[in-house]
Amino acid sequence: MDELFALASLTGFGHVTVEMVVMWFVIVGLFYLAVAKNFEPLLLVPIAFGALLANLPTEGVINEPIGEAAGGLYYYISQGIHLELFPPLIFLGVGALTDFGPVIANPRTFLLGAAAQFGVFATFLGAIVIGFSPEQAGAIGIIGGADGPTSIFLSNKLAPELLAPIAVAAYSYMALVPLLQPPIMRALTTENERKIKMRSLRQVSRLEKLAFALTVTVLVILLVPAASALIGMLMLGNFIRECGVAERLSKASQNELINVVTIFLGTSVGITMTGERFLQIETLSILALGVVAFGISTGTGVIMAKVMNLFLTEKINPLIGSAGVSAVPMAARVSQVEGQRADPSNFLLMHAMGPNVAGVIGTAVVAGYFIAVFGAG
Amino acid sequence: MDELFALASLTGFGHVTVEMVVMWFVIVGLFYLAVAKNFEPLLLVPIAFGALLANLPTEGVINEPIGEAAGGLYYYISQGIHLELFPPLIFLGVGALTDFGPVIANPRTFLLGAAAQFGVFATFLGAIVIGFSPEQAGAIGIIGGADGPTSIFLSNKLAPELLAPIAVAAYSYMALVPLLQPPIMRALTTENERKIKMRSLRQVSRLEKLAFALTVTVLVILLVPAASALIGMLMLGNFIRECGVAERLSKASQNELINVVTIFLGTSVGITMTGERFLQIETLSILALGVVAFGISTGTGVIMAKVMNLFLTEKINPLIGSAGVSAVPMAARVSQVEGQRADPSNFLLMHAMGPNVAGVIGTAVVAGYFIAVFGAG
Amino acid sequence: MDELFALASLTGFGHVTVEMVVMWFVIVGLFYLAVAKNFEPLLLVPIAFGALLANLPTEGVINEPIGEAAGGLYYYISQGIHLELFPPLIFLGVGALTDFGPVIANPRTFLLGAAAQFGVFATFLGAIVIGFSPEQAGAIGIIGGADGPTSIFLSNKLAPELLAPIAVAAYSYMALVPLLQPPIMRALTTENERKIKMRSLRQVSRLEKLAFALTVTVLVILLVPAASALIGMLMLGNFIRECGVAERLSKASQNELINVVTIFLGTSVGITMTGERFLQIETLSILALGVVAFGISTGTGVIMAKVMNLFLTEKINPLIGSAGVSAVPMAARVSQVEGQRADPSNFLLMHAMGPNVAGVIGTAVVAGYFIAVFGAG
Amino acid sequence: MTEYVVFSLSGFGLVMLVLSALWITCALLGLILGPRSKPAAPKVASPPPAPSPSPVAKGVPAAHVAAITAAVAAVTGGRARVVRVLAPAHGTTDWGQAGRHQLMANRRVRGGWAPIPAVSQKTSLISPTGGSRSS
Amino acid sequence: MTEYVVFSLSGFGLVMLVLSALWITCALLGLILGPRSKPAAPKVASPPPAPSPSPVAKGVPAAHVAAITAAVAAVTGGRARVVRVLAPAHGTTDWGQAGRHQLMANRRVRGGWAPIPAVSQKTSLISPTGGSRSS
Amino acid sequence: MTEYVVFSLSGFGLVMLVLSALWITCALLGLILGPRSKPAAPKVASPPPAPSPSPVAKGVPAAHVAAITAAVAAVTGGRARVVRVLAPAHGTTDWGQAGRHQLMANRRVRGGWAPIPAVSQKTSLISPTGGSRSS
Ligand code: NA
Ligand code: NA
Ligand code: NA
Repeated sequence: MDELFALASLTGFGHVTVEMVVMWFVIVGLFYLAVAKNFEPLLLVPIAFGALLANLPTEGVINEPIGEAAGGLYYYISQGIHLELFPPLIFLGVGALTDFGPVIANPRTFLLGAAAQFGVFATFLGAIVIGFSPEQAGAIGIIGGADGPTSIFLSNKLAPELLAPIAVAAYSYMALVPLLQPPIMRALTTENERKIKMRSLRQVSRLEKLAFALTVTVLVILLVPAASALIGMLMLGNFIRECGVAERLSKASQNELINVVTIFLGTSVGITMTGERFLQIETLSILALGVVAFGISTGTGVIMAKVMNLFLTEKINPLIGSAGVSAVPMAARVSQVEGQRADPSNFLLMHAMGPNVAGVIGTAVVAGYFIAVFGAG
Repeated sequence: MDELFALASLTGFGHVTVEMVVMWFVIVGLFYLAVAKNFEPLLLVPIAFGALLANLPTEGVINEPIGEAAGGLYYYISQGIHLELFPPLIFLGVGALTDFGPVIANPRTFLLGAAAQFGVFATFLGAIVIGFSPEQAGAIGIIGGADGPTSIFLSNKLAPELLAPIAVAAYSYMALVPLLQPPIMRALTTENERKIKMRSLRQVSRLEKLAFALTVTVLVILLVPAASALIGMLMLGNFIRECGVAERLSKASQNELINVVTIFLGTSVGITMTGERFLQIETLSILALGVVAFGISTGTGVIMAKVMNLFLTEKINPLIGSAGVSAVPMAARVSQVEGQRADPSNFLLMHAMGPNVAGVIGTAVVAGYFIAVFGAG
Repeated sequence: MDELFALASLTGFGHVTVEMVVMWFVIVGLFYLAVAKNFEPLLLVPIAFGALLANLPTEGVINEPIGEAAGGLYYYISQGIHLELFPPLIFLGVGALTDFGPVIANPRTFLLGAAAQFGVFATFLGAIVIGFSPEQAGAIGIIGGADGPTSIFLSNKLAPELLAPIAVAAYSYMALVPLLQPPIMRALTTENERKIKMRSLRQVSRLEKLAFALTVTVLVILLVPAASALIGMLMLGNFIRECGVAERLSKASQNELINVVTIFLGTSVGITMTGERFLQIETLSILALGVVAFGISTGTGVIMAKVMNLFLTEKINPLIGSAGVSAVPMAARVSQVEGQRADPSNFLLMHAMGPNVAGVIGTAVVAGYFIAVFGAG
Repeated sequence: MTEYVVFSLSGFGLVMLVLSALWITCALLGLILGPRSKPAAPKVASPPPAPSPSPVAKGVPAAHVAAITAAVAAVTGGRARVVRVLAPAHGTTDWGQAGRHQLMANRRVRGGWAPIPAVSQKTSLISPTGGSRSS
Repeated sequence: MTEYVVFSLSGFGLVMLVLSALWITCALLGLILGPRSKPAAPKVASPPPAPSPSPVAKGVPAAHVAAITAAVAAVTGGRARVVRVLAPAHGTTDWGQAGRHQLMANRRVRGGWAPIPAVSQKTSLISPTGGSRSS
Repeated sequence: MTEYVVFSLSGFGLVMLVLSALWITCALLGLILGPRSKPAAPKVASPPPAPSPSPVAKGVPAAHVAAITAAVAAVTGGRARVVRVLAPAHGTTDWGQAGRHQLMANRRVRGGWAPIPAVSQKTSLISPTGGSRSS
């Protein structure tokens, strides 16, 4: 009988909490979104699985090392988040996967990528009003930039206690772009504006692309030094991609490196999603603020295109403005779909890729600004 | 002359010991088994090469860091064993490589995978009798589970001084499965039993496989929390594999990650194989106990199938019981071969994969049990 | 106005130095050599990009950790150089990519690979005369071995302050081999010597290749223990390659592992190329000494072949002597081209691969010698 | 010593318990998520993928056709069609086949919540005759 | 609260400033390094890669031909020639195409300082008829 | 200064010694493990892989055929056969060839203790003519 009791005490049932059980349902929901609804599964599957491990009475997975005894596996792996290694490494891969040609061919679209950051600041203010600290408000606002690695990077730096809900919001809403954006885009544009055709993009030479990668590196680091790690790695990856003489390294960045780091990043984020942390009223606020941020960013992108049309002779179809929130390449596809809805002969995809990739740079700049102001304090 | 003497003193000849020279022959034997006999070469080649480095008067390979000076390469790499990182990472890849369909389609075979763990405990008792400490006895017994990463994981935790002989025994005997198992299987079964045909397995849907991965994670962690790291990573890899929406991550787990970690794991194990440690009477005891463990596990798997047949209307061919020792997929192939020897029209392979993959889970559970009891003490 | 001023103070313009601007031109030069001239782009592109980051007022890229705050990305990545992990890992990949068949088939060419190390010592003496410390002189001399990872390994150990110029010199001159070597080769040989035809190499069995890998490991580690890490990993990679039963590991070494490490190694080297360090008269000395080292090594390789011809009945074409400087496989190709220039029906490529791969071992031996003498002191 | 025997029996009991729990759960999962009706007649086992005697693909197992088709589809984005794969109709041992099937199982691409669809042999045939396709 | 509004406006101004700077720099880069003359007539946008109605490659987009050719070239070292890729001339949504184009853009191999050369359709044709090639 | 000269000469001597030791060991290895008899006539060197003038494979070096065959074999598990690889019979510089040979050497799959078997050209031919195969 004693033996049986001893056996039972070895099991983990005694450590199951109500929060854990509630989280199991949340996690099943995440898996459903990821697998059945195809919501950014590359990130949400590892995040949800990490969350499952966080909400079970595990041993040897999360615990810190004590004296000579080794810590849990994720104590070590999640150092890649705490030491801010994974997001820049992901950006190395993203750079190697991204063709900046569209924004080089039509650099006016940089303004659209910039305008779409307005939602970040609006949401920052909203979060301040609700009662979040400025650091937390910045990390929440950045969700509107629709850039997962940047959100994780910033939130680890400014508000690590909110890492999980911010990451979940960032990736979920990126997946929701095809639902969230179209109503806003249609509300802010006229039928005629949506029918504007843009002339096809010129070819961009390799030399231009290389010069672009170096220019962005130099300019952004000079103007916003705190964005160095993200922009530096993004452009390193892009230079390796475009130089054409380092195919081996380009492939390694685009595949092995980004894939392995994605598994570790996702599960490390998920592992922070314990019930006590996640089942807070704050999480709901963050999810709500995230939607607002997305919506405002979408709107200001469209509006900026309309404002620019007041001055430009060669008009921009304002539908590509919404692509400035990044969420590459989904937001650009939404622009394409909405454009074809207005005029089936209109092809906006490549034009929308301009603000789309510009938005990645824009969000990194905003993150740098927040870090510069709040990171030191 | 002084110069010449100085030169000679720089060489390593002065540090060659008798143990080293003896080990060279052992190592040549390991290379022969790995390369010419194809004994688990993916592990035995790195292990043997690591052992070679361990038995040469190297500098800058194994030494610890002193003050500012860096340690040797394998001082750092073998942290992946000491900190218990490599075995769970290997399990991530194993999970991504394993199809649990056969055991889901015929879950009765879980019992065979469980029964085949009996050898572990029998050997544990044998090792205690011989005079090993309980921790050592547990690490030795687990060889009978025929699961390399689990053996390394457990032995690093309970008896790191026995890591090398245990790993060598585990991998060598896994390779010897086609020689060790058939006599036992034939001795314990009748001709008629060996001719039992089993009806073909039903198809298993993706949803079932995903539910299975989550269920195993939850149940095993709840029941045996100390098995969390192994089972968690195994099922993370399997979920990534089966979800079908994260092909990139699945491939990364199945290839890059597991291959690179295998090189590091193998050489790190080998590097512990110094002459002083390995050339002990204990090593012979371990090798002997390992064979016993394998034999008993094979036998109890077969016997369990026969016991189950007393109660089941739809009989199980007891030849698949031996596959419960894991050694995926070799043990299952042995079942297939023995089945065809009795009746050439009998195809047991997929049926034997059931206990085979169940045995992986079973051995991880046993490891968790040993850790729970001895790991803390 | 205050706000504007505050904003401006956040930018990095205030931290731009004259040295940085000068370095930008150096860096553009490196990019030009790498991308347009195809000078070892796999290394020079990452080095140059790392140098760009080193010469911009970055934040969060290079800085050390302070208290709880994480260090910059490259603080962590460049530990792979400081802890001497990257060069041996590169050698693991190099070993998996190298076929030592030519030197096994014609082992006399080992002497050519040895002779070509003379330039290392000559340059060592020259550097001493100029005023470098013995440690620095050794690290500079090794440039003549034309072996990038070995140069980085040695210079990190003996003269980390010279790491960047030595790495740049090593990789640039390796790329310059087709320009630097031919004049020397022609000056030291007669038309008749260049027309010598060599009989085709015998086939080398797998068993011989495996025995070779083990023999080199044992012999070199016994004779020069300080070369253990480099030679050990080189031969581990080669054994994995040649054993034919570990294809997975061989591919992982040849691709994922070496590619990812190359990105990190290159950028980590570049990150040390700050203006203050690189814009020194020393750098010019190193570049000059590097050319001298290359030249002498080329010459002594050729001369050794001529000396050997005095004793051999089966003559060696002295044009393959220059391939002893390694720079695999460029130096061997130069031998081939020069051979065909003398006699279009002469095919020296495979013969030249002998001294070429022997030179890799030779340079590692020299590095071990320097470490043994100066590393401890 | 007795304590170690008790410990061992407890441990073995635990393993039996845990894996029995998995058995029961799996059985329940199968009832809920598995195929609606149990397969009617208990068919006796036959070689797993059972290369059906298709008139055209003689000598080329369907699974291989599937693999080749998948490879081509991956490159062409699903547009091109494999029309011919020629192979001598010799046999190999089941060993090799089992190994390869297992390997290919790891490579298979999936979609939707449905079970893995068997690759339709009709959409990706490989005819041994040159001119038949255009007819 | 005012300070946060000022802070936000400053931040948004900074982003506009930085990305405007990039706009200007890119425009300058385009003037210096871009194509010499601006494209003459402002052509209205058409589907990006515009699979021109080539007589032979019907149903097989040029980009796919390019991909297959590149794959073959990678294996054969540029010596062998793809002579035929057969594909049904059905349509897919532009969604899929965009995704695949993007994927293939990541794989493209480049050479020289020139812009990426369009793969010549003439050197790598894919005729839907069996016998035509030898004629 | 003298000490550095001595040091350098010692070092160079060490390198010569170590690599001479490797020479001797290799020579011994070759005697023990190498081919039984020394090659009879000292044949003068010819281009390494010597694409023999096979009647059918004109323009397609055997090594390329081997590579393609290996690729197909990897996909099909050894069952399918490459019957045709078409290539223009133009020449390239030896530079490119050497590079590619080297690359392919890294990819080659091996088996058994025997030396790498030359790929039989008969089992994997590549005829430059379109219609000949079906005849
Ligand atoms: Na963005
Ligand atoms: Na087992
Ligand atoms: Na060298």
